[in-house]
Amino acid sequence: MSQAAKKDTPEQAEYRAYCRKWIEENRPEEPDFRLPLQAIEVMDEGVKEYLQTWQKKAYDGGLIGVDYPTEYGGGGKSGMQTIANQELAAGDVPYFINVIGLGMCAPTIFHHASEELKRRFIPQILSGEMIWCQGFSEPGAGSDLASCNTSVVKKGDKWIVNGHKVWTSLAHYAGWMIALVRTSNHDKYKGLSFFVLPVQDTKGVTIRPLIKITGETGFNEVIFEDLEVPDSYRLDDVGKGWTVAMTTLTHERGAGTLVGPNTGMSARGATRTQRLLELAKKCRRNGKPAIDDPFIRDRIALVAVWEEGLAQNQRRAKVPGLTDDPMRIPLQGKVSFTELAQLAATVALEIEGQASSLYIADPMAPDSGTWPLTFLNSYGNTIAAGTSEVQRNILGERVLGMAKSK
Amino acid sequence: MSQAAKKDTPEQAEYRAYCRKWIEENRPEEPDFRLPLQAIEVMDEGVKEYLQTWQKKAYDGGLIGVDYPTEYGGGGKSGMQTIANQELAAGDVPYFINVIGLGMCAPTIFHHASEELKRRFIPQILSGEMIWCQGFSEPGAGSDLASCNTSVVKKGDKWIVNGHKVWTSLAHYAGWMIALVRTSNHDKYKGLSFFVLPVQDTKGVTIRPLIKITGETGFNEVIFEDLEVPDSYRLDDVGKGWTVAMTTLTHERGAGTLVGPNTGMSARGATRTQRLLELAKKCRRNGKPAIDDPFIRDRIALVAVWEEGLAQNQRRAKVPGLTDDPMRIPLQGKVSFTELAQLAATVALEIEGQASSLYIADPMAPDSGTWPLTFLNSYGNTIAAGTSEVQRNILGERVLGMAKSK
Amino acid sequence: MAQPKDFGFGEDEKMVRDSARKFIGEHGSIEKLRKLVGGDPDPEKSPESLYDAPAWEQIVELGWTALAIPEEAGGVGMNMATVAALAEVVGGHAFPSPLIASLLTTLVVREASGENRNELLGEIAEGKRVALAVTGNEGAWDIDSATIEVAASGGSVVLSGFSRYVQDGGKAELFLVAGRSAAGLGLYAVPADAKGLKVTLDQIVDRTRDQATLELDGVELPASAVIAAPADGTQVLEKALPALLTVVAADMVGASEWQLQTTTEYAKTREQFNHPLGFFQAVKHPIVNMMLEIDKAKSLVYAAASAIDNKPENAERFARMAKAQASDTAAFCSDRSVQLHGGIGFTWECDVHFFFKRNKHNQFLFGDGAYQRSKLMKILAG
Amino acid sequence: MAQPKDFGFGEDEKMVRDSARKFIGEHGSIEKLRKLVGGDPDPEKSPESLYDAPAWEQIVELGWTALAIPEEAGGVGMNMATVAALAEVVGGHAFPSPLIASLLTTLVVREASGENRNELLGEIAEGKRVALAVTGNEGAWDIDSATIEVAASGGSVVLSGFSRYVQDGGKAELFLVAGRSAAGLGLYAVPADAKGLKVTLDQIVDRTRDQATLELDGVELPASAVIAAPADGTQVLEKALPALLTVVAADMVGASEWQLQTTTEYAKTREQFNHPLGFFQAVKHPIVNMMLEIDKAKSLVYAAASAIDNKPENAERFARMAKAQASDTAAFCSDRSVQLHGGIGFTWECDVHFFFKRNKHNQFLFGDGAYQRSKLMKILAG
Repeated sequence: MSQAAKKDTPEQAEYRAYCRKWIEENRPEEPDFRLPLQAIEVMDEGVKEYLQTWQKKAYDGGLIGVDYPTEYGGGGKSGMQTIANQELAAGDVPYFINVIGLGMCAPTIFHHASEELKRRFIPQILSGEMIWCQGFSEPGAGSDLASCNTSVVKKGDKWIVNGHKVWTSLAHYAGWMIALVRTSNHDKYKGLSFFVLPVQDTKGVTIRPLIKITGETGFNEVIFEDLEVPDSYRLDDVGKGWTVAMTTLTHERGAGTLVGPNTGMSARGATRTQRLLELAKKCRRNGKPAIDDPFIRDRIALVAVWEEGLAQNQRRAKVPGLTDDPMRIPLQGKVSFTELAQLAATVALEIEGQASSLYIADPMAPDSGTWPLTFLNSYGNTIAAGTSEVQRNILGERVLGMAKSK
Repeated sequence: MSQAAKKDTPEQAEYRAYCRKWIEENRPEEPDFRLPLQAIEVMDEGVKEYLQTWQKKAYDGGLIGVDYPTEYGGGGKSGMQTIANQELAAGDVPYFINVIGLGMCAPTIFHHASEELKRRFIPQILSGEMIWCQGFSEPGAGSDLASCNTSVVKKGDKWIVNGHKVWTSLAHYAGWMIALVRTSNHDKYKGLSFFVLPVQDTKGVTIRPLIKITGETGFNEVIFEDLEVPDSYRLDDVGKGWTVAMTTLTHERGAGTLVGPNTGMSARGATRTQRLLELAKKCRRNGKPAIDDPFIRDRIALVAVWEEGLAQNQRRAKVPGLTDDPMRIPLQGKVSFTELAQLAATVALEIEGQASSLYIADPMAPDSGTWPLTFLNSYGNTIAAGTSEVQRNILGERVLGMAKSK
Repeated sequence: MAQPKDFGFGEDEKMVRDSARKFIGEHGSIEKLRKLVGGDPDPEKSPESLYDAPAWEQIVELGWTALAIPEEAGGVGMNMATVAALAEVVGGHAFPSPLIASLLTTLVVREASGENRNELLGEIAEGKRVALAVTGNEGAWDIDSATIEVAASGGSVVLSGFSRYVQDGGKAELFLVAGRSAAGLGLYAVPADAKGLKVTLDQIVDRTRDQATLELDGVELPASAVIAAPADGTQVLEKALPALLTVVAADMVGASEWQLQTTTEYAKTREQFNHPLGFFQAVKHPIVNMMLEIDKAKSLVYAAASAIDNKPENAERFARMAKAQASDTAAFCSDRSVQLHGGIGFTWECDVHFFFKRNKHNQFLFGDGAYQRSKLMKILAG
Repeated sequence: MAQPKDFGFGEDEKMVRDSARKFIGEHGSIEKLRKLVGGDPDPEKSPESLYDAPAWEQIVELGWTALAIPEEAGGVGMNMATVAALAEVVGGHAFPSPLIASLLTTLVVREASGENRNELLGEIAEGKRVALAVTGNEGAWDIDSATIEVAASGGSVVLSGFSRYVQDGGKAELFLVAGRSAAGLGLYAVPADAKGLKVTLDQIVDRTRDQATLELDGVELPASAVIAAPADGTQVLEKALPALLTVVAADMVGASEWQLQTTTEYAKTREQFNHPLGFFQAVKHPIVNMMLEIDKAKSLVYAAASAIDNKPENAERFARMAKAQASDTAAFCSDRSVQLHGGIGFTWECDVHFFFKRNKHNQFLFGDGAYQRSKLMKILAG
């Protein structure tokens, strides 16, 4: 019995057993293609459908949206999503594609939308039938989200949307977007409002893929030109956009009140340390096995210590006696894990040496050239969703209480 | 013939030959005590007298103050101090004790003091007969010098000084101080003025040694309580203190119009790399010669590359074709050299391993325990005279033109 | 055996830790520390061993010296998480005391199986001040580096040679000495007043402890002094090593956390350029980095503690990681704590130097980060 | 011979450099680079070798291919500082061209003494596109790592095996190939269209160059193809090595300076939180650190160049230092140039990725920082 299971109430134990049995019986067949590492990297229609089918099945099986009330298509069993998540992780099943919808849109809608919107949108997000995206960043509003400038102007009983959102993951599949917008220029924060906006095949909306430094696509820019939407698409009051956005970001950081299903990085696979050890055993550095090179050994050991330190952080975060401030470890997660991934990829290139020049289509590339790709992509993660610099501000200000830097 | 000598004018060549001969004939006898690394570390009366005698001799010989006009006790030979400096460095002679006076006080007085003060003070500074100190820093004014709060208030035709200066090198031997002070609270910068103040055995002045983290003394705090001084001790106009201070700091950074004699670190001795190599050859790390340890080898090589890089920077700074911005390398000097020294001391402790615990009075300590001492003292240099953080602001703003951070 | 999710740090363990925080918070306050070891700063003065003897007696009464001793040997038998927590509190106050030396010695003795083990543990529990003398002439970090020679002489043994870098040896009434004979390493209880033993205090940078060199010139001991028989000593020391590393790492975690909190506090209160220092990212971000490093080190310390108790096959791996991370953390936090305090941080009157020096000392004790990583790689990659 | 204080970089050398700045500034502008190699970003597409052929012809006319060739072999005989300066300009524009490969090959050939050396140098001077094929199957960095086997066959030689990581091999009309026979390493001129030679373009990350793998299946060459006789090859390559390292280091210095200037410019213009980015020390200070690293690297590059010309006994030492520092500088500047550009820096449309990838490539070419430091220590400490 797992440690978590030991503390189950009878109701939780029953649900856990149900989940486990359901997963055993409904595990999707192994795909004949390689799944991308994360949902937001899905670019192929076939992959998308495979994942969408899987999500719908898991939703119908009662493993998604368990904490949401039944009137919004949820399971109505508060506190149970965590159980389902543990079993999904243990079951080594694929992730769900509607990652932005589940993690950010549904909680935001639940906390701030009208009854009508909640009944309309939450079920389709949970089931994955409609994919959602999030529109916060703009060319002029990166780390400084509140300088958002997408203008929404009242015209009769409609609102007219004009603006430019960027880094919009999954917009190429999304039907709807949650959007932080500007309804007034008089105040930076109080001039912000929050809407749900239709983005699929919609007049006034152009979606264009952005190309990453890797050469891959994977996110988009979304341009609004005189898009008309009704007032009913607004969340919370005019001028309350920043407050709503804080709900979204809190859930993005995993610190919200509603637990999303496991949709992030797959828990499966080897640790980074193991992968580097394997790589160093098969690569040669200056003609000798890289694993025998003292410099490489020190670097791999550094990754090993860091990686294990973060894993043990997660363990310690749940021990109140060893964490004087409950937010201290959780708020470190983003910067720590993304920078670890970047270091590990850096070390991988050092192991490969000259061979790190070889990209993914080169037959001689070690590990099929995925390390240079991983290295390049690692910057997406140290930049997106609050750069490492912004994360350090947050930690210095919220955890340590130092003066705001901006 | 040295490279520098090759470009001498006949007048310079003649003076150079004079210097060389003078040094040969007047080199001070080797002392029977160990000279501290820098003048500001001199704490012993005997050492002080030895150095003061040497400075007076060199002054009388015409090797100090060469660029200053004869009416202020100088040599009246503009541009010649550089020649004397080169020969002093090549001659491997001791430094001059009046380092603050020569490097900061004399140029400041020359540029901003009354004719009377110039005639009175510059000769005694150049000859070293009177040791001078500098009073800028205060407990509340470290990096932010302009928040200086030592109050100087007019009372009849006198000024009354009250305040607290800290980190005052050589104050324990000094007769006079150049001081940045506050004459008005209405404006941060325009409220500053500049004075010369008597500090030796003077009513209203208390000098107390400050103890460093090494346990050594070496600088002081100077407390003024109702010290009365005449208006003639003022430099430049009331409210022009910041302008005067800039002259001082420019000369401190070696970028001023008046070249001081060679008074800083002695140029003699082995490079840091050589000293680390020697140390690693004689120390054992985990029972094996440290010089065979791959980690230690990498670290020493890192110091070697850095040290040579800075040495070659100095060479390149004089080649206009290879330096698009003439201030770029000189302004890096402070942060680069102090951080190199800190790294080298860090590596020395790594070489010593467990033996780095042993301090200067332990007979078993490698290199007589000087490395832990050097390591601790290295922070004095990354903090004093503009912390490394302030230096990076200066470089980012003055060289690269980025926005001011304060 | 599965490792407990909470590292074995439950309510009982927390109670001990909290009582340590309270007691050492009071008897090891910064004011007391300053008074005790901050006196004459002259770096050329003779070394001294300074600690609060009455506080030590109370510590014995509180039972901390019995904490790591198994119940069957008359101790309290608390787990390794408790020992680590205690060491963390000691480090967090840079508390000069025989306690760490007592814990380190206990952790070795309890791995021995000789008939005299329990008696010695009993003496330690009752407050005998002990220190570990296992390091040889060259200060090598490998735990079996002792260079003292042992000869048999009738029913007794005779020890000769040097033992160096004996932590808090100046406080000890008895040393656990590793000595080498043809049969291998053995461990011997050597009273501080043994004939032929000369204890010299090293002059060290860190004032919050002492360090001694032992010279044994034919020290003759009865058979009862043998704690681990020749040939058993290496195994005993190797078995104890993860716990030794964990204790020293925990001490550094505590001291580094002190550096973090103190530097943060300074950054909140000290103003320059019309802002508190912490407004400036050149101050704020390095302080955040201190926190990131400390948390990894702390988690690894408790992971190591938990492995020692519950999964010994992982103990060395986690303990190497903990000591590697804690050593680098200690070096980084020490560096930034002085630098970010600016001028005041460079003075003797500012307390940061006590923790700076304690951390620099512990960084190298039993091996620094690079050494631990090289040993770790032998486990991970062979 | 004393080293010149100005690294040998006087008025003549400056003139060449300035004309390179002008020419490459025009023909290698960022707009042209974007157009030339920024086209289809698909990472799975087949590799191509892309460069501006008309510009190359002009470069030959400008005499840059004769620059490093001694006068007695019909070249211009400029010093190494000029070559370094040229490479720095090329790197500063990430300029795709056969020029670097031509210079690297020249620097090797000119150290040879065989009777065919001058003829080959003459062809290079006249614009024959050449590339250096000295790296063996395993991509080892030691300069004598070639694995191609050479057999004598009557008056001719026969070469078989692989040569990997041939820089800009896709542009070459002729390869200088290192091959091994019982007598040792020799150097051979192998025409790109030789029978039995197969040139395959590697698919590489860096788009501003190409890289090829040569497969030689019994390539038969006349005696005139021997540039360095067996047994001479190693010495020739070792003598040339400091110059090779210096050229690659100079390329990185140029590219890193581009990263510095471009990131600085972005930090001045991009505003967030009502301030230009450069107001924030989390942006400003890393940019300053880029500058500090670049300046050391640049100074070491010219020190190495000067040593090669004037004090050969110091050449390897300075060149190892230059390549070590430049490799680490390139890695650091690449890292910060993307991170500090934020989201835009992560896109294909932003030019930083060209320089990022070129620098990452050069970082490992002929050995990265750690490798160079290990070789340096053999010089410094044995």
